[in-house]
Amino acid sequence: MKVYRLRIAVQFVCFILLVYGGLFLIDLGSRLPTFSCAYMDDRGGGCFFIGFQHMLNRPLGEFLGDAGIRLLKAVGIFALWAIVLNKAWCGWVCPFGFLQDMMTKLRTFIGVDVSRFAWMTRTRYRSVKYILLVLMILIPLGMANSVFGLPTLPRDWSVAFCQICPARLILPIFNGDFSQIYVDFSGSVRLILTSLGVILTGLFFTTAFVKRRFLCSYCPMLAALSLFDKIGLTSLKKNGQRCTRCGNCSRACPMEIREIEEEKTLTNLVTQDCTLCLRCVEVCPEDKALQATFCGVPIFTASQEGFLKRQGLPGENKTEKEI
Amino acid sequence: MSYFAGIDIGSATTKVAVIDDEQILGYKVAPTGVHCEETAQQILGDLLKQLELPEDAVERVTSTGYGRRLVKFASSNISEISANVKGATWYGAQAGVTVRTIINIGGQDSKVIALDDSGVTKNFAMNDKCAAGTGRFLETLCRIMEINVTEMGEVSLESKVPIRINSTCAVFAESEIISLLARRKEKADIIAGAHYSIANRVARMVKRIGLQETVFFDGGPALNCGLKKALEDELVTDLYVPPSVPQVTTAVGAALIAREESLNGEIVEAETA
Amino acid sequence: MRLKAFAFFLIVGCMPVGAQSREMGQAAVTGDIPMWIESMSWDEIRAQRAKMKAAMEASGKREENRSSEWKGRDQAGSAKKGNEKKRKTSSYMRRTYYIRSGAFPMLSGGIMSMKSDGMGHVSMKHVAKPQSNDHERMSHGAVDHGAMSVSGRLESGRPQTSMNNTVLWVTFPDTTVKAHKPKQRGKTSTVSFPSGDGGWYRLFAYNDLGVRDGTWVQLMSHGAVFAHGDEPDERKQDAPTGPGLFEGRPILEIERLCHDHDACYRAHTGHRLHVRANFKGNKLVNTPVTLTTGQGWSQSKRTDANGEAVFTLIKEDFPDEIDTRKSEMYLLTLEHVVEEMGMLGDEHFHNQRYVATYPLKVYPSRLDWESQTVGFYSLGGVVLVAAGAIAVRRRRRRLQA
Amino acid sequence: MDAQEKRQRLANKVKVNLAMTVREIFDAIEDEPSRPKNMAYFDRIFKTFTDGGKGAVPREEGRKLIGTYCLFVPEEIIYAAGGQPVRLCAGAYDSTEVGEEFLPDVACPMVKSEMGFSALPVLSFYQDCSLVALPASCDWKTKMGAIMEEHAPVMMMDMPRIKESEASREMWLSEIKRFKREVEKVTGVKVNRRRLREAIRLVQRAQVEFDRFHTIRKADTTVISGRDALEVLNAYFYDHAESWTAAMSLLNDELEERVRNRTSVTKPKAIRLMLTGSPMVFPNWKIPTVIEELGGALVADEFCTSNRYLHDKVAVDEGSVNDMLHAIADRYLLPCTCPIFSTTLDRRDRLLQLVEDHRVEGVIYHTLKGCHPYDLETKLTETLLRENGIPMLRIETDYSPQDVEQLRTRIEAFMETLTGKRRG
Repeated sequence: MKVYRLRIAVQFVCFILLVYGGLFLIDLGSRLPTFSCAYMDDRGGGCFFIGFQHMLNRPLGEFLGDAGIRLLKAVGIFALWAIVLNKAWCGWVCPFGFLQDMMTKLRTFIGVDVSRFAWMTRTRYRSVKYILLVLMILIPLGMANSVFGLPTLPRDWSVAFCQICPARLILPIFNGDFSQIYVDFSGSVRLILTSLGVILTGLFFTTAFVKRRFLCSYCPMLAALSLFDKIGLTSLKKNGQRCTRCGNCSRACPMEIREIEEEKTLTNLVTQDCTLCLRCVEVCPEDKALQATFCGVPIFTASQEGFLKRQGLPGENKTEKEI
Repeated sequence: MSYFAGIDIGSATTKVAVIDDEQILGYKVAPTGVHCEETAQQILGDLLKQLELPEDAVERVTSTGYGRRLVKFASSNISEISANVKGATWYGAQAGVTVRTIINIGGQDSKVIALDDSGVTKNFAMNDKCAAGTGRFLETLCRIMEINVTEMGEVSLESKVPIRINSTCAVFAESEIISLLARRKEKADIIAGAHYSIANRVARMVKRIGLQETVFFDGGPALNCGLKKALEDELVTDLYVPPSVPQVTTAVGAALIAREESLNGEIVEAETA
Repeated sequence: MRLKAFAFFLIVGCMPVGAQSREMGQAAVTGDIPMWIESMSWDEIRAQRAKMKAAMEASGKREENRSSEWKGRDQAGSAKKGNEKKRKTSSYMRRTYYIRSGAFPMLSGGIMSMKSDGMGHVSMKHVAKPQSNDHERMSHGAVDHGAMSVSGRLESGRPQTSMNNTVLWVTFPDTTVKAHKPKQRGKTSTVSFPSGDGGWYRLFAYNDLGVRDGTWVQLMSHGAVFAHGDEPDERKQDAPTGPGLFEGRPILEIERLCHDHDACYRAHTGHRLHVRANFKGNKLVNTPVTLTTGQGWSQSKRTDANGEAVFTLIKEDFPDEIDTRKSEMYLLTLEHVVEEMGMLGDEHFHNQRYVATYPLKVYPSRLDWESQTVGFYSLGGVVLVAAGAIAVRRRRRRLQA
Repeated sequence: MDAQEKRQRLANKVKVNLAMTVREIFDAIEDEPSRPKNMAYFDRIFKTFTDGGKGAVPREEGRKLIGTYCLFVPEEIIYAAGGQPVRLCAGAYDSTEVGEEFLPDVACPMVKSEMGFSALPVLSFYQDCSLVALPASCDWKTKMGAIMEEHAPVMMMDMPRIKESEASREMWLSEIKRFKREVEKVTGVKVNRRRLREAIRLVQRAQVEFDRFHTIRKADTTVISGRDALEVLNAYFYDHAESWTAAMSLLNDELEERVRNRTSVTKPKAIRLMLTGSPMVFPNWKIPTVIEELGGALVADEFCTSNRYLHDKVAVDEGSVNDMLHAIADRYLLPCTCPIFSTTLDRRDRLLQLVEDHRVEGVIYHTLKGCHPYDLETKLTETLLRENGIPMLRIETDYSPQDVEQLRTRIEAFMETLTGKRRG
């Protein structure tokens, strides 16, 4: 079972669904825990964050009433999505992630080597996504409420995250809308935010040729989803005794997660950065050492012969392109 | 002109050698009987007859070997070690090599003797407890194989890959060899294997006292070229085997000692006079 | 600073539109005083809140500063426990709509300096049942409204227009239509209703001025506000009847036709404004529709055979300092006179005059403050720089190895 | 006689003794009943030891020989560079005493034996190596390189001792790259993407067969003796991966047939034993031989010369040369359970896994005299196994055949206790 092919197929379908779904009158609501950007005209469902930021832009008092209820409702829907698919949203659904994977395909096709972070760097920057998430919650609140008597944030801060989010610039392009690639001069805040967006977009195009899923490691959506890691129905299990710590998994992991290799005791391996792409399970040569489960039912298990099959065996006339 | 005789009474054979002031006149080898003194007497007699010498021509007789004390008529007796050394060094001198190590494999014992440059015994190792690694072992082997002792060497040289004989005891080795024969193994391989197992044991003795060139190999089995080769392999050196019958070296040595004694005796007399 | 300069250059780049605006002749609002719905400016709301808060603190009530303006009003009015309860249960986002009448533009008052409050936009859109996509699209930059309260107030210092007969029709997202008679409370009279569902709340103010020297004058204005949230699943198609309505729809209606949704959602200068005039369900042909800008420039057009008229939202001159939130109030006015005798109560009239207005908030064109050119250039720049950096780094590492 | 001749004669001595040892072993094997007939292929390789190991290592199209020690040297790279790897780890008693001339007596016999072979022209492929890659795994190996230099073109490879650290991994990766460059220099063939990929696949094919073999050994019926299992994998030292794979698949077919027919090489209900500890290399087979002579079933082993040799796999991820090198580096370093590494975790789990998979009843822990790394892990292993209810017998020995009898007694006693344990 060559999961990476299945995955690409699923990702492609989801991409079409989310980016062009609107054309087929598909609407999965606007609470999706994935970067299906709300700035796309023909999208089949909207990213949760934009609505989330708007909803938070209220005087605190109002959260005790309808506004609060509505917020809870929205978060509830989000949580429901998140619990069912868990991180698979990132690894299998997210259109932006799909684009990055495609860039990686292109890179490997050209034959550019992937480069990895030093361990310290990797761990140091892990917190970025959480910081972004917290900011995304605080900024709208700061717009509608004055904290410690400070003046409220100017309106330029509205949907601040969307302004820096590279998905806003890139995804609408697939709807033929390039207008999102702009710099806003109307105020210093807007100027900075939109320029950040442009810079990140530039990084998206360049880093794709040296790293896998570079931006995902800083994605607040990943952070938000990682709150449901342990209760998610889809999950990644590990049998420490069967693991030889051969390091194949952590090397193949697009997110450069080391726990999956180092852990011998922990069973649930959906770590904060995991996107459930199941690459690790694919490259695991030990029987039943790694296992992807849904509601506890194994759906994909590592095995020796499976590994060798995926490595293109048995077979003489295969080229290295296969892997 | 005075004559001297050396008698070496070994477990298997008795050797007698007669020399005069210069060289060896003759020697004789015969199996040791039950009454070794008579045998010795008789052999000596026969030898003198051969040499057309009168019965009493022999001035001094020195006996050596296991039965040396049983020879009443001997004027002196001496340990086979010294006798062996004496003989070996003499033969060495003849061939112009300085013997530093002597390997003597006898009928039921085997010894390794280390000499210094002046031919004086430094150290020696001896296996007289066990028949394995002695001529007797080879003889039993021949008996089982039904071949002649003298053929052994040539036969063994044909072997490509010898069969290792693990049993260190002659008796067990015997049964082992029989089983090997039963399994239709090449005789040559078996014999060669036996040679190597003997060589191995001897080599271990050599190692104990330390090997020095040149190595002098004598005793009956020295006639066996297969054993010689095995030893040379194990010791990683050439062996010097005296050209003439190598088992009499000890007897010759004894004779030489007899001569020396007589010379010394004369000197003594001269002094007293 | 340089960027500012660039921005200014861009503005200059857009000047032709401005120039065009100059060419338009000035035309006064003809006939009787119009009435229009207008959202209270955010500044005003803030000010009001502050005032209320101050008042409350003065009275020593520190707790429950949840929605101070209610507090304040209760002090003004009679603070009933019941009222308190009711209001606690559903926290209200107070939005105030003036139903103004008088000469447009008013040369005083908060119009010119009006700032949108970012809590949604007053705009009209003729979608009884917005499609999900539209719904989403409308949501840009908007935020839920707990509820709405509409207050009319009498403008002093202007030719008096009685607000006694004013009715505010609110069409809820589920298309139920409710009439609200403004309740008199102190100087202002307010109507409030919870807005649970998401979607468009269309306001239609109707004011029957009665017969004035033989003319039955009826003023009406349209407005709408979008509320976020989940749309109602079932819709009640009822055609209510009542003052100002004809078969559930305004008697005289300025219907805005939306081709470009974004423009409909947020009007920028340079956009086209496409309207249709309806009277009692039929299109009004060859009737003058007047667009008046906040600075008094106006342009009249007659509706064509389909009763439609197209305006180009001309550019007003904004200050050099570009402020995208600076918007102006434009007003569409439509008058219709029906030569028809009749009785209203005991008064005779020989013709009926309908004045409908369509207030419109116009923002400067995006082009004035967004630059895609710069966007693309800087994107390219970033890509090049980053790529170069990476290449250099790799090379160095390879040399090390 | 001059030194050269002396060397030659010494070599002859070792040759003869080695020949005798080999012959002894295979004479004994010949009389074994119910031995898989496909073992003949592997026997051939070892029988060549009787005359200087000629033809043990295939040398067609003049492949350059690259000698390797331990299991840290990536054969993929050698194959990719068109070389023929030959693993030089030795187990012959007959060459140890030669090695003693170079090394202290306390040195482990394996190192001595290797030293002897590389110092003397006994087995041809020790002399024919164009490059000898020697990882500085244990202390003996580390110093052996320096001592060996005059006899062989040695390339030392630095071994990290702590797998968990990033620095060691990078260091090891750079060592692998250095090795690649060295091999390329020797063979004159550049290791490119396609060749490397093919080489990896070549080894992986061998691993497919190894996995089959390993799975077969998990069966209830012991269809192949533990000694033969050692032999099979030992043959991979010298053989070309491709021909080995071919022979292996034949053997596997036969073995699977045997599993179906339940033709066992042991008596039914034989005690299932596992060997672990210091590596065993041909002809040092005394312990497995003794075990099986005593009717024990040797169902598994955990040796770097046998089970661990082919188990771990290279996972090609993106398929660029660097990526593959990285994968190779990881494969040879990280999963290795050699006790030279600081961690005992991996070996521990591996042992438990084997015990579980092969339903092992007792473990025999083999330590070579002077093999300190394995000696150091003895206590840990013993406690670990005791906690899991598996008795363990520790045997310290060397290559000399003298102590066979006393080993026999000890192992017999051990197996008797196991039978007792089985009864209850």
